Amino acid sequence: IGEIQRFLRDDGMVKVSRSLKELANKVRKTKDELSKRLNRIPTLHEIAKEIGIEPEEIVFAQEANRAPTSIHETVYE
Amino acid sequence: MMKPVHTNFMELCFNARSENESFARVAVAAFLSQLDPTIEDLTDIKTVVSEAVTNSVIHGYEENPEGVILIRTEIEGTKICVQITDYGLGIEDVTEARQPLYTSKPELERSGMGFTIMENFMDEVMIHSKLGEGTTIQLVKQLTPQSQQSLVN
Amino acid sequence: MMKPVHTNFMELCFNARSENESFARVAVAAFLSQLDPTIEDLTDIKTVVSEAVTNSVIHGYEENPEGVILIRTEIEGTKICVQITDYGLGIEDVTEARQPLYTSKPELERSGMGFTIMENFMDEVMIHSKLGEGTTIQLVKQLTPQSQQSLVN
Ligand SMILES: Nc1ncnc2c1ncn2[C@@H]1O[C@H](COP(=O)(O)OP(=O)(O)O)[C@@H](O)[C@H]1O
Ligand SMILES: Nc1ncnc2c1ncn2[C@@H]1O[C@H](COP(=O)(O)OP(=O)(O)O)[C@@H](O)[C@H]1O
Ligand SMILES: [Mg+2]
Ligand SMILES: [Mg+2]
Repeated sequence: IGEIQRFLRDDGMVKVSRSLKELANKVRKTKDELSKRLNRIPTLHEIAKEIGIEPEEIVFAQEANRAPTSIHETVYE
Repeated sequence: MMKPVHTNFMELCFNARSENESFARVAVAAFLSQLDPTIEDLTDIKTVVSEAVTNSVIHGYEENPEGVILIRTEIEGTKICVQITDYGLGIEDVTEARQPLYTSKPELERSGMGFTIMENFMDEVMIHSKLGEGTTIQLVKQLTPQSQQSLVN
Repeated sequence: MMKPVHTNFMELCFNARSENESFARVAVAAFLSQLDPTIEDLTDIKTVVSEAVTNSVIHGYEENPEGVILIRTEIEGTKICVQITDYGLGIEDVTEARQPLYTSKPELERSGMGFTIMENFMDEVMIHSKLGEGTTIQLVKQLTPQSQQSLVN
């Protein structure tokens, strides 16, 4: 996430909605990897620790993958 | 030695606007994150919060954005309790409202499955409602053994 | 034609426990994401909420978890206002407390930079405090023109 944030910080135009989507994809990938490694469904904290963010941030990021955060984006994408 | 049971609560208050539904879901799920649930558990709870908040917006306040919605979330060990309250129209016949496929607003293409979803995803669903005074939905869930186990680790 | 200014609010109430700090930060961020802000704006606001909540936990309530913290967030167009209230010890000398590097708890290795960070990241920082009654921090920020612009798009 550090690298993502640094990358995004260079471009102030980047919207939260977009960066959250990237994080949500990373969460999905990490969850799959951990499931294989642990042979069970990983918990939120296990996924958060693997990525190096707080569990609450995962919840926030996942919301971005559910629906467009704003109508503007629906129109735009 | 027994560890003392972890308890915590939060309360949330916002207007009955559809753009607050997503905020309410995230706030409840973020609060419950401290219990270390699985993502599946959290998704269930978010769905249920959405259903209840949507009901308050559409049925309780008939989309009047001045309406106020309250959410209280409590944690007691691995048991969670979420209470959603509105001060809207209320429900005349709660038994009828709980029936799968029953909806009082077929013209809005409502599915009539809100309460059924809540009952499927949660252990207990209590509905307190009074015509003209409002509705409180109380939802209780014991987190799955798996997430309980990982709490102990 | 002018669009009417979008307004909205939320209120949050929780105990003064450090495990609620990231919940509070994410709840405020989730509420503000309806404005689709930039990463920078949102990161700044999250940092500032953390600083204020930590102050209430550590200074206001001296880590007594019974203490209650209130957060009210308002949106008015692209202006946001976040208000953090505790009913704790209060601040004797607000001017002194605002000084960079000033801390009343050097033994806890506090940096004394909380208020300085708030002043740097927000447009306005108002401190209302009364000894023995508590503290309210009012934070105002106009989202950057950039995000304003993209809001219009
Ligand atoms: N908060 C509420 N206030 C008033 N009526 C409600 C509320 N929640 C549910 N109801 C009533 O219960 C019915 C069933 O709700 P639900 O199962 O969610 O189906 P739907 O929302 O699709 O109609 C609604 O059609 C409505 O008549
Ligand atoms: N909510 C509060 N209640 C009581 N005192 C506070 C509160 N917030 C800040 N203070 C006082 O202001 C001082 C400066 O705060 P801050 O700049 O955040 O530095 P630090 O928290 O590192 O001490 C604190 O040391 C404390 O004395
Ligand atoms: Mg419904
Ligand atoms: Mg501080």
